[in-house]
Amino acid sequence: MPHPDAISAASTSGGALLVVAIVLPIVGVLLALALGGRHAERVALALMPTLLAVAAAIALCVWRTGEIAQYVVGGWAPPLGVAFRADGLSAAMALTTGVVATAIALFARPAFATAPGGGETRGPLVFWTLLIAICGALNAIWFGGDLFTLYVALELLTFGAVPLVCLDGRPETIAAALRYLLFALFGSVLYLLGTVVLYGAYGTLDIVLLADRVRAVPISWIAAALMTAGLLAKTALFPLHLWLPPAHAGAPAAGSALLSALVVKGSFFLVVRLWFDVMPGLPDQAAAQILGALGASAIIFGSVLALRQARLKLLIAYSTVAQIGYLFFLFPLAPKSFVAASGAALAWSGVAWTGGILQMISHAVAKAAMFMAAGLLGEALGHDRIAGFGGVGRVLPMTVAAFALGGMSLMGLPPSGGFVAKWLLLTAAVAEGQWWWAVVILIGGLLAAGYVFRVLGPAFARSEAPITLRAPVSRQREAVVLALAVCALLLGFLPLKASELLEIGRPDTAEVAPR
Amino acid sequence: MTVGFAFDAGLAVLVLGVAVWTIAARAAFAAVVGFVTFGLLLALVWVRLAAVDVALTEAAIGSGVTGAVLIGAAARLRPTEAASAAERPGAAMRLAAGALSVLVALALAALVLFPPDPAPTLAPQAALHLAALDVGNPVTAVLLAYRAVDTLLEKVVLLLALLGVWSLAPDRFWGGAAVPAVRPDSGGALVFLARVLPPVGIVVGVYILWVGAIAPGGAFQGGAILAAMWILSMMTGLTGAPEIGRLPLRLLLVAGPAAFLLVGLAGFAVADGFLSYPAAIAKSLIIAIEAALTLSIAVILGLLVAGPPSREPRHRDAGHRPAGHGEAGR
Amino acid sequence: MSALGNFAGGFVTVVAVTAGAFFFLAGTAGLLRFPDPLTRLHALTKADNLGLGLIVLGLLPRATGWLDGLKLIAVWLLAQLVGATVTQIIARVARRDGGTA
Amino acid sequence: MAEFLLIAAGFVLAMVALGLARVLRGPTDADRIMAAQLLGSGGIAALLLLASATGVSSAIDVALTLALLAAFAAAAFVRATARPESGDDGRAGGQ
Amino acid sequence: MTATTLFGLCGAALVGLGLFGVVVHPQPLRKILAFNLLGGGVFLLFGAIARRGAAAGMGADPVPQAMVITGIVVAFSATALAVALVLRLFEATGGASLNSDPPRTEPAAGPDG
Repeated sequence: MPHPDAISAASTSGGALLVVAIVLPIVGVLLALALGGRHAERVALALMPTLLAVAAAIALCVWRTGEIAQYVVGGWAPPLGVAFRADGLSAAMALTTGVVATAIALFARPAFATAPGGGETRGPLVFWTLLIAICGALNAIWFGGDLFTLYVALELLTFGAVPLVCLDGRPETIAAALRYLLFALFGSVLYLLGTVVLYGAYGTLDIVLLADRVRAVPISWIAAALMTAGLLAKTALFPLHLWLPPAHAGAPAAGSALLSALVVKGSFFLVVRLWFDVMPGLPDQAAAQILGALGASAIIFGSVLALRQARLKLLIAYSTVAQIGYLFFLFPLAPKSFVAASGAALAWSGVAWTGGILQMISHAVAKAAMFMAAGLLGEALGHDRIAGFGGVGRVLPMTVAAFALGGMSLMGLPPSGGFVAKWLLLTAAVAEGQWWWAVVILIGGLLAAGYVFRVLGPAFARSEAPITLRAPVSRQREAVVLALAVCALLLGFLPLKASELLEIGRPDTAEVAPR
Repeated sequence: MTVGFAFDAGLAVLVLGVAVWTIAARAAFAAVVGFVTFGLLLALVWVRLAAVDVALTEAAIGSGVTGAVLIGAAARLRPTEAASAAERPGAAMRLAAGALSVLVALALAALVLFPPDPAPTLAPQAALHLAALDVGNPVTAVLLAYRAVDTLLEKVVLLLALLGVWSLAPDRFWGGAAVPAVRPDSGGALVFLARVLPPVGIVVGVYILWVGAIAPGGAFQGGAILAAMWILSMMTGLTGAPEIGRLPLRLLLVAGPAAFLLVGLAGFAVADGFLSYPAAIAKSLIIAIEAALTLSIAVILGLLVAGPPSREPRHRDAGHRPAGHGEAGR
Repeated sequence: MSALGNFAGGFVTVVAVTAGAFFFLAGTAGLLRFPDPLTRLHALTKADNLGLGLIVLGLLPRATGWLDGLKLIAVWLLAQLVGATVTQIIARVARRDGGTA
Repeated sequence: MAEFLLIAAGFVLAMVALGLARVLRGPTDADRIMAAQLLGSGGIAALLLLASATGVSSAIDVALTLALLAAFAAAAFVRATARPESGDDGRAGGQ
Repeated sequence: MTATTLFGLCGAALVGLGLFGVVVHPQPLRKILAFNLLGGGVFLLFGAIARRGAAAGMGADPVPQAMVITGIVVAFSATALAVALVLRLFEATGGASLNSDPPRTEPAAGPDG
């Protein structure tokens, strides 16, 4: 983010939209809890498209002005008060949240319906309320301009996500939820510790003010290390990934989609904020290489484990572990050269930046589609054993097609969004002379192809025994899933111009003096 | 070495000793009791650090309500201890964990020993605007004005935690009440205490809330005390836990955050935007919000301790919201 | 307050607080020396409550206002009430468990 | 006078520490739960002495809170260790 | 050394202690206890920072104090939820171990309540 002088202490014209994006879900949670019953579903269904519209308005506002939108809460300027800010990255993430959450809400409707006239039941009330809460927490994370506000938002996200894991009440999922909670709490307490250290050193937690004050001294390093470690535990980066597969696979399909597509991105987003916005002045070559190496290990281990799963949902969950790995190539490939003096380096790191963020977005969309497709398959067949999927593609072509389109993005096949993302990362790796990341990207793509085709191969094969569906599959839900999967594909067709949104709010070379 | 420093050193050693006990004790129950005393001692430390607001919070929550939750859990989980003792990680793992912990502690200790000079502080800025808010307690000003949005989000965290606890109930109990696992005894000293203490506690809780505008205290501390009284009453069976499906209960739960939000949104119309208060009535607004919050906090904390519903709702067709479908019951 | 009153107040404080501290000493000695939970409990609560009472008494002259004085007394009364109850509860548990570990 | 009160506070705290070292070790849970009671009186006394010594009168409110909640640990303890009720259903624990 | 430094060091030691307990203890309840100690250490460090920031007639910087209060509330919420999960796990399985087999996604992986 720019130099503090460049940003005044006042709210910008579109700033109030940020308040709307954060407050609306809070209103929604209160309404859903207070009114209960069917109202929770109604509130959620009305809210998701509204949030999408608000996000679009914010993105438009940021795009038009080409500058960060800011809202100073209560008129108390930082460092005493708190500001919300939207740069291009936040706007893009809010848009993604809006699209994915709307699709999830439409998909979840039949599964979490409350019978008209019937009483309030557990599953629906909890699901809809938490869906709203997670959207609110994510928006607070995308737009939060203060590290402590972000801590509370992170906790909000955790408390929204954990009960989703064990919504079905089986002992395994309760154990998974507990493990998830313990990891997440551990992560947030480390994050908080780093925040405390930063306050003790610089007397503010406002991101823009900190960016100006942070010096490359041990205290900054300790804070950065603590916060990064905490956030990695929450993001489930290898080797802190153990909690993720059982948690994401145990939740009901709509919940899995929410967790895998959006919730893990919240903490990853904060890692990006931390290194690129809070501490742009910290030379980070070594740290970036470590993060990249962990990401590479995640890609290999996650993909290999995904290949070995017998259950579809676990396969998808392990693929999340792998796909998270790609995100961390952002750090070695879009390093401080973003801020470095040489123009050439700037161009290439811009490429890596766009690639990394696009990977975050396209994985969110594709993974949500895949988990929901898996949910439909599971409901239709009564099981989710991959071995029993023979010929299902002929019975449920739309669902399997959605899974395939999502899979294309994971593999990085053109013309999907995942292809563009991985291609950009690959290009940046080669250009930066860090060819080893390029090798991992290629291997990861092959492995992803392996596990996706493990599912698609039998699904599209001619099966000997006729497939009997245990339950009919609603066309509407299939359409929602397919539409989302097509979105994942269309991300690959986004004009290059659109990627300029992602760079709004990035510091430009002229402004950043080497420290 | 002054007397004050000697006292502080003794206190610090005691706190650390109790903490070591909490980690090292063999039985979980012993560890939990150690933790409760840790909370009580921490309240003393906060007074020594001139943070009486925090001391009040720690005394009410850290030792009181958390203690109730943990002690109950430790007693119930006693049968599982032997089994999990076998899962202790190996020596290498313990050594690695120890090394990591020492490293982190040393790094933090270095930061403490070589702090930046001058110490960064926002106290002058916080003091600057106190007059405009007409609030005498700067911590309340931070919580309800300067950083009000954090407090608002934190209240939603509390609500979600409660929803999370409720979500653990079996389907058939949804809308019902949490029944204590044991039969309340009618006579006994505890019941006597549960009759006598709440009136006193309510007075103290309301006093803490009210005094929060000018001196240490406030919504959370007051609410926690009220909650403690309610919990005591529920523990002894004098009052039953409420059914979670009832509309009045739900309204109570959201009343505080809703009032906060409404005042905050009204700021768009009558003041400087979201969560800003018109100067003339800032103090009254803050006290009003705190009063509403206190009520909601008390209810939320009480229900958090009570746990998930464990009984079917009794009024299936009466009441605002018939809940549950009974075929899975009994 | 007159100088004499000040002096008298200070005197009361020193005497009462010292006496109170002594009772805490006695309570702890009992705790360390008595053989079974019930007697330990008895020694502890009796002595400590008396000690707290004396300390409150000693601090009363130093209270800065009537409200503070009132609160001091309230603290002592509450501690008495709670202490008595807790003693009874613990004693019941100790008897029920028969002192076995 | 402030020094005298601080010394007294330190002395009481030392007594509490000694007592804690004894009761936490048990052997019975009844012993252990006495730790809470120990701080319920000694901790409060130390806090009051501290408040008076340093002139922080609001610390009395902390003592008041501690005194109110001192019974909590013991209450939770007896509730949790009491004999479990048979059956989870049917008992009308009215409001 | 001042009292503030002393309590700051105490906080640092508590963080180390809590960290160790969280990693080493197999029982979820003990992990929760250790997590609370860890949190207490973090808050104490913050308290020491606040005390150093005493200015403008205030005994300590109020901003960290407010954050610690918020933090204590969040930590309590976390403890309550975690304890509820442990107790539910105990009710369901008779144990409280985290080392269960990876969940078998039973037939009907669909979202059923």
